[in-house]
Amino acid sequence: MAADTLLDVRGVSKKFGGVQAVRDVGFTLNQGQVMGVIGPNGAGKTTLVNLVTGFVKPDDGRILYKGKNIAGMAPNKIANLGIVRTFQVMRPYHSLPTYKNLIVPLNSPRVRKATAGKLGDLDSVAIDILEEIGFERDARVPYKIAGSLPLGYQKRLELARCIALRPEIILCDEVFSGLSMSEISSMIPLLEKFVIEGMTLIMVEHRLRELFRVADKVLVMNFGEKIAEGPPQEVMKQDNVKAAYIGGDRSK
Amino acid sequence: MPSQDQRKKRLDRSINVRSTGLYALSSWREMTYLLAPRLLLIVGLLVLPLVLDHYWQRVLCTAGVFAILALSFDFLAEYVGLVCLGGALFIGFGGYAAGLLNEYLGLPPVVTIPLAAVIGACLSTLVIMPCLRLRGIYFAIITFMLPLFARNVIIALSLFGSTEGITGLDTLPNIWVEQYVIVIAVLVILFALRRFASEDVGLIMMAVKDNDRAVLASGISIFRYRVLAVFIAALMGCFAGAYLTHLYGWLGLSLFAMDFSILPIAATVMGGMGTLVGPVIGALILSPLSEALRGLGQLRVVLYCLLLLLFILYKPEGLMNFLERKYHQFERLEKV
Amino acid sequence: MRKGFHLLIVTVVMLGMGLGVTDGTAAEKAAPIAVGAPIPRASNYGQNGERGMILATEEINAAGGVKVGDSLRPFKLEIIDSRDEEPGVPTSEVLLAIEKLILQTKVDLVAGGPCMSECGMAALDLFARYKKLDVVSIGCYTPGWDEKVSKDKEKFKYSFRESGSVKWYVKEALDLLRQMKGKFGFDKIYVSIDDSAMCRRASEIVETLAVKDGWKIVGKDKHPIGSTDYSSALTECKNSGAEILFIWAYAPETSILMKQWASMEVPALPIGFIGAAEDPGFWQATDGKCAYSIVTLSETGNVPTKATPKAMDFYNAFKKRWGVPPRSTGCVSAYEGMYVLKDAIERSGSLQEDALIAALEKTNLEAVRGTIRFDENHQVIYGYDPKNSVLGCWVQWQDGERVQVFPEVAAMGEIKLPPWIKR
Amino acid sequence: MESVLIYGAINSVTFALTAIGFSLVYGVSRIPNFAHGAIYVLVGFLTWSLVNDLNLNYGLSIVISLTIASVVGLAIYQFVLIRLRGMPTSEIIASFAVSLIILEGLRLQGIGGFKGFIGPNYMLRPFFDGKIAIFNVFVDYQRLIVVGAGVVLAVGMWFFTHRTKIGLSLRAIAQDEQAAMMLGINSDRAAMISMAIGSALAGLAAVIILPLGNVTAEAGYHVLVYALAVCIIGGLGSWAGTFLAAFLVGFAMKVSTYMFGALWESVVLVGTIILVLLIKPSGLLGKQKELEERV
Repeated sequence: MAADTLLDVRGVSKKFGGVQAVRDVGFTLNQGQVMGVIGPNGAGKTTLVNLVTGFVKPDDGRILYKGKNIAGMAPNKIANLGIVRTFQVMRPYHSLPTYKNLIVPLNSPRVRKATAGKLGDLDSVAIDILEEIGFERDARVPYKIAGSLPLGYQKRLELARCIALRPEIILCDEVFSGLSMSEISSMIPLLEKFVIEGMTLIMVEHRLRELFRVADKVLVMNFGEKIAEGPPQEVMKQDNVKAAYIGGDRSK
Repeated sequence: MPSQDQRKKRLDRSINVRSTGLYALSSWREMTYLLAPRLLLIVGLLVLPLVLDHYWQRVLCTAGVFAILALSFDFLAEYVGLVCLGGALFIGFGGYAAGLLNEYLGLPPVVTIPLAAVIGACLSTLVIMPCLRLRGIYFAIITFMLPLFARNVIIALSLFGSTEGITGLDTLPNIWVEQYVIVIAVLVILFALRRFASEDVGLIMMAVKDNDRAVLASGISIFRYRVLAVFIAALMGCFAGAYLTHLYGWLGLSLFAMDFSILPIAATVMGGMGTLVGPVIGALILSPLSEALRGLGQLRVVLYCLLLLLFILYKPEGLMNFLERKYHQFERLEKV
Repeated sequence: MRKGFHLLIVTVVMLGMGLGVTDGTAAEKAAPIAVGAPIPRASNYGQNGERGMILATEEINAAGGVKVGDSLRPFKLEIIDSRDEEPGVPTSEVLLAIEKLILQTKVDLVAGGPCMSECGMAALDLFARYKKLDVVSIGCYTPGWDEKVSKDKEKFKYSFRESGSVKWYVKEALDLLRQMKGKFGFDKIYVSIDDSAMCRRASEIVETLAVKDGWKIVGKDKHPIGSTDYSSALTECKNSGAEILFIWAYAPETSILMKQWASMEVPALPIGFIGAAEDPGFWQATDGKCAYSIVTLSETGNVPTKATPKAMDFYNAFKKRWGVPPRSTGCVSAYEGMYVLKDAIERSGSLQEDALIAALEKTNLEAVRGTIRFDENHQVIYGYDPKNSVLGCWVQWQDGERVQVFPEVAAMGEIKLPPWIKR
Repeated sequence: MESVLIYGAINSVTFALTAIGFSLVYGVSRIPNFAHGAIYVLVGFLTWSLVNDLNLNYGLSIVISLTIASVVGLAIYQFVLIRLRGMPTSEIIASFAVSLIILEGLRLQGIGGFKGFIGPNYMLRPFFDGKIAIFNVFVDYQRLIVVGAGVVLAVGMWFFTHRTKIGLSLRAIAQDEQAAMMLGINSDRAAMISMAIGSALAGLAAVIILPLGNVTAEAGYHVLVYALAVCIIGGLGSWAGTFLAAFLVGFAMKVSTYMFGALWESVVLVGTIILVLLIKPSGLLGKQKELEERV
């Protein structure tokens, strides 16, 4: 595999009871790339994310990260390697103040190691990160109880939680869904900034137009199988993709 | 009762103080406003032993035991999300540890109680650890059964005096020590827990409760924190157990009695889940109540559970939250 | 809001009731001699003991009361529910009840329970601590009790046990067995016991001594309290060729043991301490399946007997007062307990502890079970001669009635064998 | 040895009978009904006093008390649990409070002249008295009836849940509440029905099993614990799992009795539970995955 290949997924499959959620999916991802994962509902996109981040153990297949097989590792171990994710269903730590939400990742072994424990006052670090993600610094917002945040902010909080871990790969599970156009267009530069900072993104999305503004390549899934992979425009020209999309649902 | 054309309007007191801590220092009024309730509790608890008669002093001691158990239940349930219905397990392990240390090694209570707290806590943690992978009701049910099984095991292997237990252990020097040990323990644990909840570790535990998946995704092992939490809770419980053992100089199977699991829960529900203070108050109301109702025999238990039911159905927030709201808000009727 | 209000009321009411109760017990205690009685009211033994005590108290007071010095003072029973023998009740709560009697009700003496051995043993320390005189007159049969007293006579001098001790009942059992050995030529025993410290100890003693007497222990079964199926044990017993099924079990489930014994026609005669089979209603409850079983009621007087002059009077009085015959453990001893106290108080002429203790130690009172005397460990002395000791009581279920068959002096009938036992 | 097999089987069926009601309720409504044991005992005493106090016919009084049981179940749901849906902790606490009220209430002494049920004298008559020998192991008919009932119940449950309309809807709820509601199945009503049926089953178990022994309030706690144990091992809410677990536990206990003596039963029980949970946290046939998001 090429030197700069960061993530190399080979033939992973997962079955839930009778349902083949993911069958023999594989792709490679280079450092700094942005890959979109698209497909109709129930195509197994989220499961793919779960598989890569270790929340679901693959039945077979290998997931090579920097040449090391991480398939079946515990989620927290994988996260400590620098592969982090957002959740489709956002559940911030609703009983904690927003900025305290970041205390959790800031206490992770990964961050501790990276900073050799010299992070100083975690709260202020947290505030910095939040600001970086687009919370106004001196407004009350960061001090509010996270549960009370509006959707847009919650999405940002999800991202903030990822960034706090100083990740190498972020898997975004539908960060755009439910956001207004303006919110999205204010979030896109954020994502671009991550890429510039050298992070690699995998974005599961339904909002194709917005996705294609950032994605270098897309992976199309249907009924748990990869049906196409490549640069967005070309992929969307393929018949089986169209078919899948007309067959599947286009809501959201 | 408000009439047709009127409605209740709620107004909040001194929001500033509560929202931004620093503001409180601005005036004595605000500070007292914040401190008064806490002081009331502390002073109240410390004075109580002085005003009670001998018998009620003894009741206070057992009430304290239940208060600590309630605290440990509340902590596990509301700060870590582990609903542990097996408080008796802690009492049992702590009690037996203390009793055996005292009986066989002849150690004095001042040594056995802390030592037993630690030993018992380790044991309980070991026993509960396999169940930690379970969530929600599974965990609850298992922990509910554990004390009963611990009991049976002791009978089966006829350990430590089996069904007759061991009596004649050392007791604490006098009624004052007995009371203040437990009262101070309650206060210390109470405020220590409140402090702990604002530390990073505590925050992470609450995070685990809110959304363990996200915690995992943040590269933190929830298992380790759950174990830690159980250990802390067990530490309190076992301390209470060890204390109880030395309060009556007895150890026996009934240390695993179901009352130790049920009453604290009742106290917590009544006092207000997640408030920490609530459970203490609940315990201080309920266990004297159950003493006062002793004359009624079984009826007592019945009334007791009725009360619990009423609370859970009609006042799930519990006394404490209710009082707190009353303290921070005042109501007045106004024309619609 | 209003619901909260309702709750408040409920709580207040309950508190009120509670305080009412406590005040009720705490209030009037002027002339009468207050006798505290911690009793597990929700258990059979407790209830019977309570009845016995009340009956005795009523008789004594009707007869004018207790003569202290030159004044006549009535007894006043302060019964409190000690709640032992209930599931899920910690011993500490039982002890708290006793403390309530001592500290708040401020009783002069304590008599009666607690019945459970665990509680009784723990209570010893309590009475030593508060230097309160206590006459255990219901249950608490553990041999550990007088062992413990003997270890520190000075410390535990405040406690007397006027109810029985397993030690003696076991001896009775052995003598009964010997008698049957002579009569029917039996020599094989199968032992079946509840698994509790008390029963285990009892069976150990019996086994060792029985073997000395030339019995063969052909099998043994320890069942956890509350087990509802004794079939495997009984099958084993059947195949073992035992002629005696020696039972030592107080759990109510022993009724199942009896029923299964009957339905399987196990050719071994059940003898021993069988909690369920003590009850007068047991015959009807098992529709006769308990026939032939031989049970100890531990106190002569629970069934009609001519052993002592007082026995019949007590039996009839009890039946008259409560509409049911005395059950077993507790009835007689609790009844006598009050008389023992009366006697001691009248002899010492005061309620002062040490005087009373001295008086009690010299007790020599003719009563229902025989003559009550205490040994140096403050344990009532059992024997076979009603002139200088109190008698136990072994009955056999014979067509619907509990017929006393042992000790001989009190026997009212012969031991019968079921048809399926060939000898 | 034969006795181990035979009585092991009987034992297992007994467990299955006591557990199935609980399992059903949980499977359908996700309600852990801690009042299960209480209802079991309640039915026992009801039947007893109907027969002995009112001198009713045995069968009739059984029918009556079963009906009462299911009504009680309904009531518990309608007046208590319905307000607590989706809060497992509260559900547990509330239902346990109810069970304490029932059990301790049954033992009430002398309040208003009410004489509670205490002592060994409350026994239900076996349906047929007598016994037979199977490989020279004596088994009384009642135990055979227990086994028979267990089999009938198992088949009945299957038929009920796979063939009848209401059974199917219950199953639908059990599998996916959302979907079922979309299909117009009222989950509240289903839960209510399940509580009624579950309680009736508890009662049925009582009238079948209790004639083997005597009726005591304490039994309520034991039954609850055993039911819980069986359901946990089998996987909460999995009906097949319940039966499987019942047999596992039943035999494990009998064998241990045979090998080390009766004392070890409970120890073995704990061992089994811990072991099963270590290997498969959701129980033998449990569906609840530990850390998985719905796909």
